[in-house]
Amino acid sequence: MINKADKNITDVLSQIKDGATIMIGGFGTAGQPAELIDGLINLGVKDLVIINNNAGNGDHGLAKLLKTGAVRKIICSFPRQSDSWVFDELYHAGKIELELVPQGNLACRIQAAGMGLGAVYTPTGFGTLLAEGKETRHIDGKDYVLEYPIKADFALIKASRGDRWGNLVYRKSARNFGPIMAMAAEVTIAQVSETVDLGELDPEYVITPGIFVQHVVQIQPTSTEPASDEYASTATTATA
Amino acid sequence: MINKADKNITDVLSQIKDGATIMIGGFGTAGQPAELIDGLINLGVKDLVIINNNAGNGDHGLAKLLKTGAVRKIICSFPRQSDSWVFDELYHAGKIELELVPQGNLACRIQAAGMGLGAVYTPTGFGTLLAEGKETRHIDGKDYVLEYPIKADFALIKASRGDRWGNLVYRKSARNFGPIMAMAAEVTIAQVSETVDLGELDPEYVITPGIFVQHVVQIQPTSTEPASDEYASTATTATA
Amino acid sequence: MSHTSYTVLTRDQIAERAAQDIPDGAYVNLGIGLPTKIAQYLPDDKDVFLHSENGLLAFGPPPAKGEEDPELINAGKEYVTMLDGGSFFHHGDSFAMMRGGHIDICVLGAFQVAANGDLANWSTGAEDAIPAVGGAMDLAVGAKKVFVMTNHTTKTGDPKIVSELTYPVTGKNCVDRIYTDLCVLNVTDKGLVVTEMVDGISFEDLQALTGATLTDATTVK
Amino acid sequence: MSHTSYTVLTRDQIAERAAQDIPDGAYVNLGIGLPTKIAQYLPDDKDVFLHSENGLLAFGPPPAKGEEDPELINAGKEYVTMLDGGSFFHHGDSFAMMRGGHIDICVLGAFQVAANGDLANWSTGAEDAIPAVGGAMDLAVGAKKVFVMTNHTTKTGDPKIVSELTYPVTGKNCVDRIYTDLCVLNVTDKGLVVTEMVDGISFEDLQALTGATLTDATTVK
Repeated sequence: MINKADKNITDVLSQIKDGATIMIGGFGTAGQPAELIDGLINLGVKDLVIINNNAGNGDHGLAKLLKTGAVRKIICSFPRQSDSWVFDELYHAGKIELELVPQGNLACRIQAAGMGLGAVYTPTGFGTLLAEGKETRHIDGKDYVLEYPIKADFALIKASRGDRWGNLVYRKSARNFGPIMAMAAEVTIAQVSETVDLGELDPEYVITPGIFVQHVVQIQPTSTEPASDEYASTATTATA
Repeated sequence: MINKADKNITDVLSQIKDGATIMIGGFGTAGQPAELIDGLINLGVKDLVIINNNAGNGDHGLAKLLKTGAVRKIICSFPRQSDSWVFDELYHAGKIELELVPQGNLACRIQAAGMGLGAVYTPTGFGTLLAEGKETRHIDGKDYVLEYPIKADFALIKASRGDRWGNLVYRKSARNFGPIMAMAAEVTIAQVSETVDLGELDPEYVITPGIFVQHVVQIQPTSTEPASDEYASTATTATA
Repeated sequence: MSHTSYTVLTRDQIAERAAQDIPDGAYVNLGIGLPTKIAQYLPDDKDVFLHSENGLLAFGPPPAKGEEDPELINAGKEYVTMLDGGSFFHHGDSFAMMRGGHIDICVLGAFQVAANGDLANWSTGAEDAIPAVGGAMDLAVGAKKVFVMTNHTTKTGDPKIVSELTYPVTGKNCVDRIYTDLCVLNVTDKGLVVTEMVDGISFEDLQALTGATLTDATTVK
Repeated sequence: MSHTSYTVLTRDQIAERAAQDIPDGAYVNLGIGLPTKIAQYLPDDKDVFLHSENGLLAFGPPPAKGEEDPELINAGKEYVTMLDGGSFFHHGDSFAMMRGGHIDICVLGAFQVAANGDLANWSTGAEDAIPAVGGAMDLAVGAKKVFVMTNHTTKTGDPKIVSELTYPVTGKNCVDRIYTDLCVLNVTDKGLVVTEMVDGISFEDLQALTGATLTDATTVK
């Protein structure tokens, strides 16, 4: 019998090694798997390639991971934010490599990986600096840039509920990159606020079918935290 | 105020002209928009290009449309079935053109249209008769075939519930091609078993957001029909 | 540049003017910053569907104080609410809406717009600046109509409407209409056509503040 | 071809044998026809997730008489049920599962399999036949492992395991293992390796019924 929710964060993350390519869900902090990122920091792996829409906010989560120096390269669409000082400093010091990708090409290249495509012709970025050196083609009256899939060894994402087979549902705009990253990584690790029994998620409304998820880790909400999406970093063994 | 559910089948379909390219949802009869197809037959347009997974079953629905001689060409993956005698006869008589596409390439090319891609490299069909004459490329150790989007003027699909903004949910395996066809057509017409008020469809579980749907037509179930998915062809003005 | 006796539109007035051109039933993406203001001026008797890159359709105004949900934000990372009839979806579907031509109108800010509709709004090309692009390039190529909302000139009085971009391009030939604090411009095959000007300004005044040749709509047939 | 004293497996026995090689937790697509039988022989103590092209994951056995739902069918258009923990999705996502390498094992029928793993199962190339392909080509290239389940020879005794295909190919170099009524074959870089034979058959008998050179696993190191 398969129970993808039977490990705690430390055990699940221990399979990540130096040099791994890791997708991290979230748009800003919404949908950012904060506890998984903390676990990754504790793990102490280095030389990572990170794929995320942004490059961290404030001093927590992804920004904190960057600060440890564990990240060799980041692939993202919008690294410059009012509170992205950790990335700013690393970038100006030449301590991190940046691959800037238009947000829709980021999404599409992640989708291409999940869908098993070899490459796609996308109109976005044609004629811009971000398409420099890339192959282009005129198709049916419009110009396109050839873009290749972005795959990852791991995806760390945040969902709201999951079951022991890895089925997931999300909450509001925290969904963002989660479903497509889950499809594009060899191993997807989802943190959820609640693990539910098989059958509790309506099959019509499962957003990420379990086939795309290898591990589900339940994060226990603590009463001391004010906002509903803020939980303690304590991983618990999920019951299922 | 927008009410996409304010027309009956006849009025909605009257915008379809001779020579139109039309996607029709359904996998076999599951998800086939039977009443919309009947409406299309009554409309009497001809020289149509039809995109569907199959080429009709028995003497109803898509098969009936084919029998009228209205279809110039069909793009599908599996036209040969035990009850596809209507297509068989037309094909052997040279009265219909067939573009045979592997089912996943059919899905992917429809998706490419909806996503605004110019073309995609897909591994499916490489080295086979169905890729003859097509451009290929070796990418990262694997062979791919270049395939172009399949777009349509209209998509006729079947959903279970919809609202006046065109949001849709489906029922079980009747979902199949519906959501991706809705994204790939200029005008999508969805028949639903029930029109519901705005807000009744949970925003987390809308499968096809209204942006992809231009018309919703409610098909009234009649008590004389035995099976739950069989309804009379009477369109009613939806209340919303 | 000398002001004679004309009135410059405020940011809110530009937004209000642009809002008038958004029809009932339009699917609209309002770019981060100035264009976001347009939402306030959409009339209540129209259904205008606001799309946000991060997976929202038919979102509504900001929540009441204390009702903010960190997981319900728009692309500008502002708190929003959802209207009845709205929906959530993932980034793949969200950018399919944009890239696939399903968004009717997007309204973007600009560093520069060229006479041929080229848009620059993602990078000034400054050497020490960290490049960031977000969804600007996707909106520029994907929306059926691209409107730009901008001040007519920079703070230092340099034209933002130019004959050719000097900043890195976001999208080529993509802009359809420009709303500034001085006028409304249509981008046409024959160049920039002025369809409206603020009270008191002369066509010559406007031309003097613009880096590209303008045509007066009243002289075009 | 002469039978000496060996026992040919029934279709059910081939299915039962193939079922033994499907591990706990596997995501599996069973091709239309013969492979479908495998579902009956999956042990209850394993979670094996059955996928169907038309948008089902973790579907279950056929419904009881009278409980059939025309909107709950598998790719073979047979009535099925859903297990708790199953899910529905559209064709795009369904074929992403297949093409994207997310399906662990697919089991397909075959007209022919070549020694290099080429598979023919969609067309006999007959001139008057209507071509139809369905999802066969997607499964052939997309699943992590492709198993074939077939009789060893045609009804007229011709080999179906051949050195080179004479029928049109479905997928090149895609087959990993072949289950027949006579044996189990692994497709390896060194050709076809026999890992099991039915009781009573000799390697020479088996080779005589096969159109490609076989290697006995016991002689391979």
